[in-house]
Amino acid sequence: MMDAPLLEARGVSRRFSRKLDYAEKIARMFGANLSERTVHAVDQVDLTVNRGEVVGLVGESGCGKSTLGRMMAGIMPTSDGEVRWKGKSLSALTGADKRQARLAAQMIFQDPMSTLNPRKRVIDLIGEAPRVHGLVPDGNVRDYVAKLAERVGLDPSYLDRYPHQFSGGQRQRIGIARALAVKPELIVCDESVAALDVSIQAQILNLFMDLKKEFGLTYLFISHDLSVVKHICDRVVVMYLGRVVETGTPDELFSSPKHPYTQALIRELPSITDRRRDFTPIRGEIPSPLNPPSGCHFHPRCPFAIERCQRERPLLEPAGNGQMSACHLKDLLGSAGASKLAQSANV
Amino acid sequence: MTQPVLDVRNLSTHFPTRRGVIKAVDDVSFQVGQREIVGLVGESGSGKSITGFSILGLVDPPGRVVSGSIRFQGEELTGLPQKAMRTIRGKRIAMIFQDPMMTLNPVLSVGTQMIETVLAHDNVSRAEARARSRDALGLVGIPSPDERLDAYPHQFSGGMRQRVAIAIALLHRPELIIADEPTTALDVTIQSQILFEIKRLANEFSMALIWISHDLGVVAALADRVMVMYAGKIVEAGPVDDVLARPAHPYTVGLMQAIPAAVPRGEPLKPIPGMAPSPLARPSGCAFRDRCDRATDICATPPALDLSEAREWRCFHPKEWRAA
Amino acid sequence: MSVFVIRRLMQSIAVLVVTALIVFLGVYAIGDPIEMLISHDASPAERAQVILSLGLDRPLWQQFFTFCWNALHGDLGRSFVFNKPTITLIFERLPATLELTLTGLVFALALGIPLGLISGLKPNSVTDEAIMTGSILGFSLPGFWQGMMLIMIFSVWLGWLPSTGRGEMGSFLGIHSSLFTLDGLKHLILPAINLSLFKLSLVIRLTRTGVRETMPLDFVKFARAKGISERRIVFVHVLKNILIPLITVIGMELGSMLAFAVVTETIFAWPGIGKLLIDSIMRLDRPVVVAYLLVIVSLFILINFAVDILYSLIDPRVRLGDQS
Amino acid sequence: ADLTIGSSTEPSSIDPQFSRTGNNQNIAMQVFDRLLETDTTIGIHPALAVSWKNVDPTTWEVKLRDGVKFHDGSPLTAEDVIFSLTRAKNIPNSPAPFSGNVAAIASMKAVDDLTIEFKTKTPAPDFIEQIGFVYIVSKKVAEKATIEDFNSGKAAIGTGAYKFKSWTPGDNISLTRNDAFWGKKQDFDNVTIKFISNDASRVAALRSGAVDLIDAVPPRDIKTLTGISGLKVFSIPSARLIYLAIDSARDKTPFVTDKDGKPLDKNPLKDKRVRQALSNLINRQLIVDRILEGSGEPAGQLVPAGVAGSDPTVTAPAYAPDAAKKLLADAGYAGGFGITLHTSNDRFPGDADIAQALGQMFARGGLKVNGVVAQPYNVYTKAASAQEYSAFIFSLGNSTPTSATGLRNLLMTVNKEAGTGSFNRTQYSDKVFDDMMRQTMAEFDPEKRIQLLQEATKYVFEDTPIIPLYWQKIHWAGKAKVSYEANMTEDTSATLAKLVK
Amino acid sequence: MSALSFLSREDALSARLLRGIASSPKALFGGIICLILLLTAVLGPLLTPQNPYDLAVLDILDAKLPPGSQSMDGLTYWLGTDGQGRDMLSAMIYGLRTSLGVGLFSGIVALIVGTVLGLIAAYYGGRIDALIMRVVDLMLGLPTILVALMLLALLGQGLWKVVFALVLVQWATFARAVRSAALVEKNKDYIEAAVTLGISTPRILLGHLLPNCLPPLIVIGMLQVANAISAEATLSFLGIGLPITQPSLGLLIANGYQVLMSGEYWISVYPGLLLLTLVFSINITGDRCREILNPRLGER
Ligand SMILES: Nc1ncnc2c1ncn2[C@@H]1O[C@H](COP(=O)(O)OP(=O)(O)OP(=O)(O)O)[C@@H](O)[C@H]1O
Ligand SMILES: Nc1ncnc2c1ncn2[C@@H]1O[C@H](COP(=O)(O)OP(=O)(O)OP(=O)(O)O)[C@@H](O)[C@H]1O
Ligand SMILES: [Mg+2]
Ligand SMILES: [Mg+2]
Repeated sequence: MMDAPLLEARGVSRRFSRKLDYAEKIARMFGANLSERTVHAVDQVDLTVNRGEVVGLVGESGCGKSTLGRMMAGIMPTSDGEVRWKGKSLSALTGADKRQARLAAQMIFQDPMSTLNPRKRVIDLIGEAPRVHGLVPDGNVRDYVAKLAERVGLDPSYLDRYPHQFSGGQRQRIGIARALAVKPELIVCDESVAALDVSIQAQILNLFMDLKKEFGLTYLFISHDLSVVKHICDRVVVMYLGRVVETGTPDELFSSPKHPYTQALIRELPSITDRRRDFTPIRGEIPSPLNPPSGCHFHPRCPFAIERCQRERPLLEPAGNGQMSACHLKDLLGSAGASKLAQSANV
Repeated sequence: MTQPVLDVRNLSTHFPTRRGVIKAVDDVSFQVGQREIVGLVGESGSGKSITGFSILGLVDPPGRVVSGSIRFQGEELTGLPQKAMRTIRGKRIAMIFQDPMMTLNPVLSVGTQMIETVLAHDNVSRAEARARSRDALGLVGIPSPDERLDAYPHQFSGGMRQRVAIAIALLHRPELIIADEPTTALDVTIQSQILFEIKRLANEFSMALIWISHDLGVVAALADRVMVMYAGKIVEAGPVDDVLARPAHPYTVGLMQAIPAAVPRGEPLKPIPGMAPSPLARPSGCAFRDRCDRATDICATPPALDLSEAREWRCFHPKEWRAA
Repeated sequence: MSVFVIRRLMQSIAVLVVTALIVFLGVYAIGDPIEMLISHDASPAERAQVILSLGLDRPLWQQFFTFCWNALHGDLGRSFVFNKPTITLIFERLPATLELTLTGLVFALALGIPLGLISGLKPNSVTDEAIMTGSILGFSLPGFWQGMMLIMIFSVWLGWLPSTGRGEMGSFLGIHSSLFTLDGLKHLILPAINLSLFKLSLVIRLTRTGVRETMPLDFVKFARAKGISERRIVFVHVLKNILIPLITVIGMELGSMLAFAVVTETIFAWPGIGKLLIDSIMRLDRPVVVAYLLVIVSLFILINFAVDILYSLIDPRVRLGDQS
Repeated sequence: ADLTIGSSTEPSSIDPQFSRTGNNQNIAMQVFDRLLETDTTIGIHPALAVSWKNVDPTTWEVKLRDGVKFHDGSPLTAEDVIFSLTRAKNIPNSPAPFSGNVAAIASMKAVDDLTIEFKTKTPAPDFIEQIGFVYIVSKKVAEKATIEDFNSGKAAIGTGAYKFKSWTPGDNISLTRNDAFWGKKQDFDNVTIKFISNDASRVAALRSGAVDLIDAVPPRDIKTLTGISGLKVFSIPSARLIYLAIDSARDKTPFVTDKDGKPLDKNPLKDKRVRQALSNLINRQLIVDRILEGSGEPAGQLVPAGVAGSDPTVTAPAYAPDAAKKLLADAGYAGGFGITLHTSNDRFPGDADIAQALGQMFARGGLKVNGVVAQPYNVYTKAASAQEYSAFIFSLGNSTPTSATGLRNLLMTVNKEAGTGSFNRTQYSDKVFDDMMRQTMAEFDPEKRIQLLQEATKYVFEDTPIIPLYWQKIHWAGKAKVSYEANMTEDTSATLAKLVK
Repeated sequence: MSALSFLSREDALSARLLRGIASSPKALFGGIICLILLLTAVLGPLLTPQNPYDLAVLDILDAKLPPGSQSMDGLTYWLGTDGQGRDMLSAMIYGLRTSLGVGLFSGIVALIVGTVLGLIAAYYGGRIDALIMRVVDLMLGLPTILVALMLLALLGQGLWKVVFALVLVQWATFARAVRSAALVEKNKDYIEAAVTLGISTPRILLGHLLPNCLPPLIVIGMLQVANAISAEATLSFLGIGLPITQPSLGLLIANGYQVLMSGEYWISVYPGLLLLTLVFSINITGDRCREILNPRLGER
């Protein structure tokens, strides 16, 4: 199975539903208009992450990025579909294999403060997991942690401090060292730099890149910041309301986005080279995942929506240049035409 | 040059704490001209918000404005009694806050919160106040504003709430709006909607605008002039094109180079070395000294504000700069 | 809403059944009611007759099921001591307790909220320290001792206020209450103070904490930025937010005040149900104890229900029926 | 003039036949009458009955008072009395019915409007005392009345000195004078009885002037109240005996140990000498003086002098620690033994304190007092009746004219059928004493009966079946403008109060 | 927020509390009084002139002597004697021992029981949670007196039974507090991070969740100790508390309360003042701790 991708999601869905409790069931018996409310956080997503790749996952708040990330990291079960680790379904793994797979995929979170237990010292924060998993002998934990700390740019003399005694950037480094401590192969970064100032953000991003080289790490990089994703990712996946709407390499995706949503995202991204510009926002709000629009989720906000968009869910299909896009318009106009149409309609 | 809307001189706002005085704003001077949009950028904790609050006299105790003058349309605001200040707040200077989820009182309807603002300043009937509120909501692009007046904040999305806040700010057609990172908490597409509206309205009502942000991109897109803050001081200011094209202060340079777009894809980024000093233990002289690759011994003395025509900076070793 | 009602109803029934069971067993465990009831020179024949007529000869589970069955038909049994339906007995005395607790509550609120506001708005001032120290004192004084001291001082030494009983009753709008006569009011004062002192402290602290937690919130600052008067900010914006936790706690406390008025009623000979309970426990009048607790628990439930509704009126974010 | 009484108890019902307990009697005796009434020392006097005659051992003839009217104006007749005595047996759910008082009746017949002939099942010498304490209600009114009718006042129609006006449960009862009363005219137009169960509150109410008269004044307040000008105290030694019950009947007893706290295989209390020793270790006068502030009378038998059956030769055992030590040594307990005392703490004034004082005295006498446990009466009485204790404090109030009932209930062998020993919580049993008592109870001649009672008393207390401690002195206190007849029956009633001119 | 975070220092909890207490004169005063009282209680038997529990040394001849009186054997009763001839000063020091002991012990046991149940409820949720919380509601609804009385009937009177009764009425408060704290903490990322790192559930519960729920518990614990002391006093007042031969402060007050108006004020007033001082100083200190630990108020 050498050619199986490191991590793969196949038709993965995740629904959060609130079951009716007895009282609501009784009320429904009496005719109250109640039904189970289901959030389709992730809806039939296919995603492949190859060894050594940095895959970026972008999309607006609540579109399901974190949920997908969690499922990929194996800490949240899927509702449908399966996640495969080196070709094997995660749910089929047991015992040592399962632990192995779990440790091999680590996660780094957004808010560096809340991911660190405030009552633990750095040495324990980083050292606990390798110790309990027997990755290092008890006596060597300090050395091991010190080495890791040094690697992520923390002064090893700080090991006995508590998280609050560090700055935001340093905390994020602790989080990274903690993840590295269990020798993962893949790291899911969930908005890991969003809370940081640009300069610190740059430091951490550099660290990610260095670590990738050094340890051959693979990243699933979740962010809403397109410029960051563009910079460090080998491949970008754009999500909208639980679905993947477009994928492609950054170069292609950013130069010729195929999906109208991606186009809007890229167009509206502020940039310092683009001064006192005019904004041409997409209208409308992001719909609620509780009752998403029919057909293409984006159709109510899409400037080009046609009748079919309301009815039929567009599938993710190749759109040339190795890009994939889920939009009906490319069928009608051809992939190149769609983006041209999009550009002309907005100018 | 006509009289500026706002003329801040040598403003210092300090927070005395148990561990020492935090000089959140330290000898800051700037002006905002009529109809001018001024961007205020800087990293977290540099004093941007406190500058904004100082202008409105809303610094939380124990903080207070310790010195300097704030002249608004020629009128001195520091030392103004609360009562007089109140007639200016909301009426002539309005403010929009960062977090749209927190700025509206969750237990009062949007209408109540708007109407009270009208009534606080103008002696009009409730019906009239309501009509004005409704119009303001319409202005910021909220559909069916009449019904929405009776809704409560939690029934709005983040973007909508921020629009409500903007509508409230616009109720009295203020001469100056201070916007404190109003789009930071919002998604890109929503941010762009808000930026669009603000720009349109500022133009329409000939308002001056101070736009606080840590995102150079947003400021670039919106502002006429930009001011860069570092450790409580404005370290560089000037027309936006100018500053962004040819930054003079090493901090501004560092800030611009640190963003991913500044280097080719896949290349290492160029962060500013070191970290911002703790507000309690700032080095004497230039606060950026420790992180600056140009620093020399002279930097241990406070640099003066260097004024070169429209540009100004506080640095002994500005990056070479030639007037355009 | 209907879901809410159904859920509450089911929970209430469960709680009531469990309460009844526990109390049944508990009172059974305490002692033998016969010992308490019969006269000291009763003959064995009389004793047997009484046991039979009260149904105490049957096994406990049978007594319990009979009780439940009757309770389903709205009959909570007859008092051993009074041979009256327990319900009548309880409802005869409930008004006195309600009067006392409500007066106590009003007193606690009318004094507690302003004091809490004063404290919270000027934290760490001398007034605040004084109020807070006083409120801790209110927490620390055991109720019975406090009641005794009140009687000592105000009735015995100063002779200002009566110390026992309920006083003359007046009637107004068909309600009989000692609130409507001067004599009645005089009788009410001391017990009401005794009962409310603890709650007063609680209200003060809740209000103060509420103020202190609410004042720094963004929406307060935003309201200031709108130019709203400080009065309106405190009494509308802040107070309405504080009311939310206050109402929850008050709801709970009203219930417990009702249940725990025992000590006050004992000391002040107030003819309420608290006294009835302690007497009934002492006399092992099991039907009364069981019925009392069922009534109190029902009252708890009703109060909670009312609180939830009030809550949803004040806090628009709360939707009844939603779980947590 | 009006009178406000602060009473420690509240009736459970206005129906005078509902319960025989003191709290109910207090109200009943003001609104209703009985065939007999008692004086302050429980002597009996004619009330609604003016005379009675023992025709033969099982037949009695009773003459009623003429001209007595119920509050509704109708006259009292033999029918009312017969109705009342019949009714007394059948009060639904009555916790303390008068059924015992009428148990002896075989039949009743109205000879004329004011004469009744009774037949008893067996010869009953104290028959008239038994039926004499049952309250008489109006047949017309009570026949269909429920307890609620009484409580609301609808059926509270008696012949008594006061008319029932209203009852606010938990708070007060108010009465007005019955101007058509057959007896002495009362001083008060209106009477309000407020229920103030807490001792201190009741005293405070009097001191603050809220009430004119209070009952059950705690002994500790007597000194203070006497010292306050404008207040008066009315006291009487009651017939309520406080005693230490001793588990003397069983071979093993739970709360007696050896000196190290280990269980003993023999019950020392079975030995009469040990019981006497315990009795001798108690300084009764000291307890009375120090704990009761003088509100007691050291006791050596069931009833005090003045109550029929009291034997003047049986005196309170002296405080004699040396004698006690000798007795203990004789019994083989020279080194003492361990004992735990039990008591209630809410039944009568000072109950818990007395137990502690006994503990002190026993400890000084060389016993090891393992503990003094005080509990609320409801908990305590159940355990005491279940024989869970070894030495425990109880009280017994005698409300009948002689000590016979008390002795029967307290010291005769427990026998359900015979109705003896119903309060004999230690299962004390003495054949000779039982025989003596049976003989007494069958005696018709009052003189003879009393003599027999005295003999039985002397006999039984020789054996120290219980350790009598003292008779409670009871107190009322009032404002100077009222006077009160302190009485042994512990009754609080407006009929006993007078206005001081 | 990150700019301000250096202010919300979270050093070792104890250091923060100590610093917080020391910075408020009122709390410092309360704390010192607490300490003195605690020491007095611990050293009690060494300080008292008399063993008030030993019936053999008491004499009712010495009963109700006013403060300053001399006993028969030359002892001076500085605070007078009670109705049994007990030296009030000794009785109060012993009573303090008992009251504090009962309060502390029942508080700690209730804390442990409540914490375990609260954690379980929060972590497992669902039915277990619902069940535990209903019991909690019920416990909080039942009058303390009734619970105590029932227990007393079942178990008999005694120190441990009172402690047990107090635990029974207190644990629910802790359970509720732990649960709500744990529900908040449970959703924080560090728990998820621990899960990602493959750390076992018990370890997460005890090693990660619990320590972070502790601060509010400590405060509640402190205030509950004060409450328990008051509650015990009230139980004693109602006659269902401790054995009368080993009076706690509450029992001393209750005994003396009956003679309060007869002039023998010292029997009730002195223990009352001591109880008040004790509860007050605990409350005042606990209150300050609450203020320090309330993250939304922060330090002054
Ligand atoms: N535990 C949960 N229970 C119920 N709904 C959930 C849960 N977790 C997530 N959701 C819902 O699923 C949707 C996707 O959430 P998710 O956190 O994956 O979004 P996201 O893209 O990461 O957003 P953000 O950028 O704000 O982090 C949201 O609507 C969210 O409300
Ligand atoms: N209430 C306060 N007490 C003490 N110091 C404060 C307080 N509020 C702000 N400061 C300090 O003032 C300085 C400036 O804060 P300010 O909020 O203006 O920063 P900012 O530039 O707006 O940062 P951000 O981008 O994070 O909003 C900071 O160092 C902060 O620590
Ligand atoms: Mg997310
Ligand atoms: Mg800010």
